[in-house]
Amino acid sequence: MKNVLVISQHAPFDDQHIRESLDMALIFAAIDQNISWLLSADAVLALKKNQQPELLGIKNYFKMIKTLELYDVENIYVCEKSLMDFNLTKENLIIDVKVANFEQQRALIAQQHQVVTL
Amino acid sequence: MKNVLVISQHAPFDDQHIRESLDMALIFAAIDQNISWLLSADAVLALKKNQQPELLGIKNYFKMIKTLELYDVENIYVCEKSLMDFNLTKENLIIDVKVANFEQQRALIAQQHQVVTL
Amino acid sequence: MSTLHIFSKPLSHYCINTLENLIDSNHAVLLVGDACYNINQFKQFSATLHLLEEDAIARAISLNESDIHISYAEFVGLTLSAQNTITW
Amino acid sequence: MSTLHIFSKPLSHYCINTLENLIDSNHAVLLVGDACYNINQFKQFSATLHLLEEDAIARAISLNESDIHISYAEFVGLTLSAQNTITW
Amino acid sequence: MAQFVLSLHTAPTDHDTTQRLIKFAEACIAGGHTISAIFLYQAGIFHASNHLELASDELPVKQLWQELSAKEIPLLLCVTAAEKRGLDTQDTGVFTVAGLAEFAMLASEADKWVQFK
Amino acid sequence: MAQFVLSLHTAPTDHDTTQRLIKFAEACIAGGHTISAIFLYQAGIFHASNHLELASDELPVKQLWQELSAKEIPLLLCVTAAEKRGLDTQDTGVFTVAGLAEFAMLASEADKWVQFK
Repeated sequence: MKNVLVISQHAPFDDQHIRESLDMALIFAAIDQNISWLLSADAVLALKKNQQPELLGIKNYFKMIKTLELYDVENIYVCEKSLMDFNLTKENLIIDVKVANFEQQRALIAQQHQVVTL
Repeated sequence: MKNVLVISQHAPFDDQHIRESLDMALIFAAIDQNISWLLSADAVLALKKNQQPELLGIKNYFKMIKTLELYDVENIYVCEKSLMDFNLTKENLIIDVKVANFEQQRALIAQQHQVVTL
Repeated sequence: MSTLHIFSKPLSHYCINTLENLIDSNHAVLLVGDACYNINQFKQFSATLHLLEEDAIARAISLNESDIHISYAEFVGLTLSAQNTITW
Repeated sequence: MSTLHIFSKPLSHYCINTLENLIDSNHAVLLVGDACYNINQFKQFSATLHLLEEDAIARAISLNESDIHISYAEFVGLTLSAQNTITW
Repeated sequence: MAQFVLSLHTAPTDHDTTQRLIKFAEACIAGGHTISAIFLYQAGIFHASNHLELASDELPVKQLWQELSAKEIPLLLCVTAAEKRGLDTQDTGVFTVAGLAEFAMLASEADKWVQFK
Repeated sequence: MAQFVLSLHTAPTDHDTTQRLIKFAEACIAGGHTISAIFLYQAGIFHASNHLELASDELPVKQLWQELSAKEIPLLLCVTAAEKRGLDTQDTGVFTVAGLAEFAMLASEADKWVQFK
């Protein structure tokens, strides 16, 4: 079993970056690898509560993020500084995440066999 | 006749941004509009002398930049601060340009009918 | 008649150090799409920011009284009242 | 065994304020493509930077003694000697 | 009443920019203005692909373009941008293949050019 | 000797990234290593278009892929990424249409995964 980390830094509706990150995380979980997902910078906004892209005609992919737990993707990390930059706290997020400071993020990276940025 | 300004900010080999900026500038010159081109941020590197992308197998489009004068595209502006950021001076560039400070760039923008960023 | 500057991404997406100096304080700034998430990031450009209301609501952004929330008809109007438009 | 960080664009392309804190001083940093233009921008990450020589030469970048210029064979070697690789 | 040209620079996977351009175009028409062209440039040219396959709960990109086309707004794409990106220019649906010069003419005759990206 | 997977995330218009991935792949092979897949993801899937038209002084993208294919390196593309971007997945030249799962398996068996963008 490999440790695989997906890192996302793009805004929620910037092309398909976050959706393809999500796909990648789910696929590695499905083939029983030890997958982690780190959302940093603008990507933390993808976890913000009460968003309704369907009002714009866009698919509400945030609902798919909520299913991560069902698929045993439990290692979801959010950059502490990025949350603060957007005035968000754990309570403003749609899923339960691990808030990580930079030292914890570096430790996370050090444990990985493969790291992919999407 | 319209005043049209193309603004470029991407690095020289970042996809086709600079090449498509150049195409746009040449086309507006060909249809006799008053075209200007402003290169700012990483885009100023596209004017750096002695580059040889053909060594990488990539087309040397810098030669096409040198033909701008032939096509009467004379209003080529370069951001003064960006040149300094990359330790470049007018003498390091492949064509004769107008080095513009921010005030001059704002005045340039104020004169335009259409502005396009590429 | 001045310039209308349109942003569709959070500020980190842009070359801030060259950009901030190109926007005059009398220019209009419009935030659409993902630029709506953090309005404060753009306050340095202009005291009054325009927000595309539909985009902001879909992102659960609380509308602030100091900002101007606009419809698509007003977005069209802004482009018409500006000398020119720059989509960064 | 540490991480190899690969950059292919000038620094302004990246989310610098979250990135700089993810690179340990013992990590390896490799500049390829347009990242080679301004090596100094990346000095904050590591005192020793690796440059893909072919990419630097094509861009008329004068090679500095304090930087390590590598071939493609050495690029492959760097990925093998690293615990993992991140292309930013 | 004013004459607009709009240009789209993002790929069809950018659903957010796509819906915004389309709503802006509709608001122009509703306001009595004219759109002399919506021009696909850069990665925008992929909107003219006939192989877009999207699930039914996604933004109905193809249908939205058909609706705009029915309003007789000229939908153009840049042939040079398309060829170097690998788009099949023989089969571009409601979009018409055009040269950059053709668009530049329309842009220089228009009152306003608004880019979407 | 090590086993690599490489993934390409940029469109064929990014000639610089393309030539770099190809030279890296060649250096892997020359060094006696194995490449279990080069995987096209995100905008990289457009490398599998059969409609790329480039002038003779441009990077010969198509020919470079054919040369890698002749070295029996598996060239894969992600079908989901392709469908939502409008690539014709019936006609992908030297590239084989694959699911993301197939690539993820190869990536988790490989010693190294290197991304190119």
